[in-house]
Amino acid sequence: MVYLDYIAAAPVLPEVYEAMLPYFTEHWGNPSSIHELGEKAREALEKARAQVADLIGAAPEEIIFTSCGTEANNFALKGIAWAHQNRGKHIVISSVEHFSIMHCAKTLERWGFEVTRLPVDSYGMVNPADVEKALRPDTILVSVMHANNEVGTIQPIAEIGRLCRERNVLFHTDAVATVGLIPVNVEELNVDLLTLSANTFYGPKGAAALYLRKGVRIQPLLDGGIQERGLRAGTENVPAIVGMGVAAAIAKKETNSRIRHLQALRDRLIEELPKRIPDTILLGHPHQRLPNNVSVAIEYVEGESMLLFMDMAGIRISSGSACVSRSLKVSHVMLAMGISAATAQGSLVFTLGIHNTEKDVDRVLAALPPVVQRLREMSPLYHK
Amino acid sequence: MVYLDYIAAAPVLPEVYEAMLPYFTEHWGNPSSIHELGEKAREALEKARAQVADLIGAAPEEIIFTSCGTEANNFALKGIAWAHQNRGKHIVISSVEHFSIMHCAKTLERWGFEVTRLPVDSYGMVNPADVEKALRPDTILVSVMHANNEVGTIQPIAEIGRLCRERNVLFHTDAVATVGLIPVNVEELNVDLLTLSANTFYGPKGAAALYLRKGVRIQPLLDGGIQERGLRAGTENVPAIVGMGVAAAIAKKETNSRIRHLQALRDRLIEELPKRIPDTILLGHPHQRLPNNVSVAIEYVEGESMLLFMDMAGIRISSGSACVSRSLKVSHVMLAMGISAATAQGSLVFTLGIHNTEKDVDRVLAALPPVVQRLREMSPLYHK
Amino acid sequence: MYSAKVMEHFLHPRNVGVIEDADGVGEVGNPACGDVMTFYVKVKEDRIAEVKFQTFGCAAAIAVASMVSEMAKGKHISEALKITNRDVAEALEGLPKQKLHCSNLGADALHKAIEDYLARKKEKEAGDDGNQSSCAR
Ligand SMILES: Cc1ncc(COP(=O)(O)O)c(C=O)c1O
Ligand SMILES: Cc1ncc(COP(=O)(O)O)c(C=O)c1O
Ligand code: FES
Ligand code: FES
Repeated sequence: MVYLDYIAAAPVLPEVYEAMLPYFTEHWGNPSSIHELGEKAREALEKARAQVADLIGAAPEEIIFTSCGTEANNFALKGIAWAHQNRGKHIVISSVEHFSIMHCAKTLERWGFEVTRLPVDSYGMVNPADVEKALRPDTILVSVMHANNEVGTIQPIAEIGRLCRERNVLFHTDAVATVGLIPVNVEELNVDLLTLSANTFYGPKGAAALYLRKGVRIQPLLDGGIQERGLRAGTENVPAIVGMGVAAAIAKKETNSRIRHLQALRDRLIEELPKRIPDTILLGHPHQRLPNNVSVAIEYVEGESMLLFMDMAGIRISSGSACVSRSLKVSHVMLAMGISAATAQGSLVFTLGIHNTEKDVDRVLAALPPVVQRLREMSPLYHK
Repeated sequence: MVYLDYIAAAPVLPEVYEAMLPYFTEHWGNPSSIHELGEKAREALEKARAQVADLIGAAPEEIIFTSCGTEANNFALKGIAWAHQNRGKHIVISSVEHFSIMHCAKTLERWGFEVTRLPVDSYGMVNPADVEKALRPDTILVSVMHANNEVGTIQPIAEIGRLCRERNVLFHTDAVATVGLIPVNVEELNVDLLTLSANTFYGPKGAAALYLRKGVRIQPLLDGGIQERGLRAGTENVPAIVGMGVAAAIAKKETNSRIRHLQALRDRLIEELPKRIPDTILLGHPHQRLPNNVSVAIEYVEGESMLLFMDMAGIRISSGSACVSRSLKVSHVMLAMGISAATAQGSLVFTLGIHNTEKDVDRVLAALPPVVQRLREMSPLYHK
Repeated sequence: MYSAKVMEHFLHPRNVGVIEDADGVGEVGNPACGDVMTFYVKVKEDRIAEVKFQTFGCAAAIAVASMVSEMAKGKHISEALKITNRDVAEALEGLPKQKLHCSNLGADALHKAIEDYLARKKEKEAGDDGNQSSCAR
C-alpha cells in the first residue's frame, strides 16, 4: 500500500504506542483521584502538557487538552465570543478555514455576532492589508489558519498577529496542519490562541489542544468538573494525551530532518505530475507551502473516480471534489481561490508522511497517468 | 493494591485492549476517507455503534459518539436548549446532578434560560410528583440522572419519563453511572436523550455517547465536518470507539453475573462497616442503589485524611466525586440530601468493580477501623 | 461505500463512447456540480439498437451510466422511457444516500436522448409532410 493521505490520519509512532499502552491496563487512574493511582495519571498528564507546550514555545499552563482539533476550534471561537461579547460582537475569519471554524462562525452569526470573511488570492493566501481593513472597534477576535489542509498554503500569521496585537484584538490560528510538521512558536507568531492536533505529528486520535495565552479570558465549551483548570471539563483521555506528549517531544527533535525528507518527495511530485499529465494545475502557493502537501487539479476528470482507481492500485489519496464531500459541494477553499468549479472537480490532494519513500512517488507517477487517460476518454468535456 | 474507585476510572478489559490496538498502527484510517483504509475505519465505527446501541435497546443511528460523559451532557443540555428555545426557555434538573449537568445549567441561566432544581429526599431520590409540579408550558427539557455517582441512588427514571412524555417535554438522563452496570433500556425508561460513558463498563477513556431518540432536533455543540450525521464534528477517536463497542457487547452478556458478584461484596461492606466503625451512616437509598456503590459518612473525621491513610495501606477509594475533591467544597449531593456539612466531610465512596474479591473487602474492613480510630482521637469533635 | 455491482460497472463500464451519427443525443448536468452526462442512441424500428455514453462524474455516475446503457439496449423506446432512477439504483444493488442523485443523471440523460430522437423524428415527419403538402400545392 502507498499511503499519501497523512492529513486525514496517520499511524502513531512506535514510541507513542508503547508509551500509551500502560495507561489502559496498568496506570488507569483518573487524574482527579487523590490516591496513588490518580497521582500517577496526573503526573503523566502534566508531563505531556509540558511536552506539548515545549513544541510550540508555550508555558505548560497555557495548554488545554481537548478531544480533537474541531473541539479546540469550537472552544476558541465560541469561548472567546461568549467571554468578550460585552466588548463587541464582530469576528474576522478567512474564507479558506476548515469547516470547524467556518461552521462555528455561521453558528455565531445565528447568535447575533457579525462575521467578516477575508478574501484570498489565487494561491489561497490572505493579505494582511485585508485584515487591517476588516478590523473595527467592535472586533473581538480574528481567526486565520496557519496552513490550509487542502492546498497547503502557509499564511502570514506573524504579520496578521502583529496587526491584531496593535489593535488589541485577540488572534487565533488553527495550526492543525502545521504544529509538529514545521516549526511553530506562539511568540514568533504573535498568537493568543492556537489549535493543534496530535495526529499531525503521529500522536493518537482523541488528543488535541488549545493554546491559550496566559491572561486571556475564555468561557468553557464543556462545563463541568475542574479538569484543565476548569476550562475543559471531562475526564482526561490520559492514554491519548500521554501519546500526544511523546509524539510532541519526538516531533520537536525531528522536525528539520522530517522536513528535508518530505520536501524532496513533494517537489518531485510537483515537478513530474504536470509533465506526465497535461492540463494539471498546481494548487496553492509554490513556495509558501506545507512540506508534505501536493494539491493539483486535473482538468476534465473528476476527483472521486481518480481516487477510487488509485485505491484499486493500492494508493490512498484524497480529493476536495464535490462528489467526495458528502455535501456535494465543491471545496470552498478552491472556490475562494477563484478556481472554477469544473476545474476544482479534478482536485487531488497528496499529503506525505515520514513513512513515504521515493518508491511511493514512483508508484504514483506510474499509476496516475493511465487512470487519468482512461477517465478523460470517458469525459464529454475532454477533446484531444 | 485494592482498588475501590471504579466510578473514577477502570482498566479496560483484555478483549477491549486487544480490539483497540490494531487501530493505532494498522487500521489507522480516517472514517471520512473514501479509500480502503478509511472504509475499514468506517466499518469499525459502525460496528461499534451497533454494539453500543444494542446495549441500551436503541437503533444504531440514535447513537452519537462523544469524547466523554461531560461532552455528551453539555451537548444534550445546550444542544436542546439552542434548538428548542423558540418553544420555551425553562429547564428542569435535579439538585444531585453531576457537575457536567449542574454547571451547564448555570451557563444556560446566564444565557437567559430559567432552571428549576428538583429537591431530593434524604436518600437522594427525586419524587416524580415534584417533576410534575415543576413542569410549565415553557418547559423544554427535564434532565435527571439515572443513578447518582456519589451515593448510588437510582432514580425513578421511567416514571419521570412517562410524565414528561405526557406533557410533551423532552427528557434526558445522565446514565454514566448505570449503562453497562445494570440493564438500561431507552424504551423502558421513556427517555429522549441519554448519556453513557465507556469507562463505566471497562471501555477506554475518550469514548462516550449521547443517545438521541430518532426525530429529536438538536444543535451541535461541536460545529464542523459532517461526522456523526453532522451532529458532532471532529475526527472520530476510532480506537477508543472500537474499544467501547467491544466493551458494550461484553457488558450486555455479563451484566447479570457482574451484578451478582458486585452486590455480594457491596452488601458485605454495607453490613460490616457500621458494625466495625460506630457512627457510620450509609448514604443513599438502601435498596434502589447501584450494585457497586457503598457510600458512607463516618462522623467526626474528614474524608481526605481517611483516604490518604487508606492509600498508604494500598487501598484506593474516594470521598465525594473525583472532580469535586479538588475544589474543596462539600458535596452538593449530600447537602441536597439534608446531610450536615460536618457529616458530609466524613464521606467515603467505595465503588466496586469486576476485579474485586472477598479479600479486598476483608482488607478494607481490617484497614479502615484503625484509621478512623486514629483520626477520631485527633478530632476535637469526637467524644467517646 | 459502494456495492460490488457499482464497483464492477465503475471499473468496467459498458458502452462508453460517442455515436457520431446518433439518432438522439441527451446531455444533462453541469460541470460545476461535478456531473455531466451525455447519452447517444441509435434507434431502429423504435428500438434502441445502439447506445453509448460519456460522463464527467464520480464512480456512481459512471456506474449508473453504464447500467442505464445496459438496461436500455434493445428496449422499445416506450419501455426505455419508463426506466426510473429507482430501477437503476436497484439494478446496481443500491447507492449510498448522498449518491442517489447520480442515478437521476443516468436515466435523465437517456430519456433526453430518446426525446431528442422523437423530436428529430417529428421534425422530419413535419418536414416531410411540409414537403409533401408543398408538392401537392
Ligand atoms: C454521573 C456522571 N455523569 C457524568 C460524568 C462525567 O463523565 P466524564 O468525566 O467522563 O466526562 C461522570 C463522571 O464520573 C459521572 O459520574
Ligand atoms: C486545518 C484543520 N483544522 C481542523 C481540523 C479538525 O481536526 P479534527 O478532525 O481532528 O477535529 C482539521 C482536520 O483535518 C484540519 O485539517
Ligand atoms: S457525479 Fe458528483 S456525486 Fe456523482
Ligand atoms: S481542612 Fe484543609 S482543605 Fe479542608
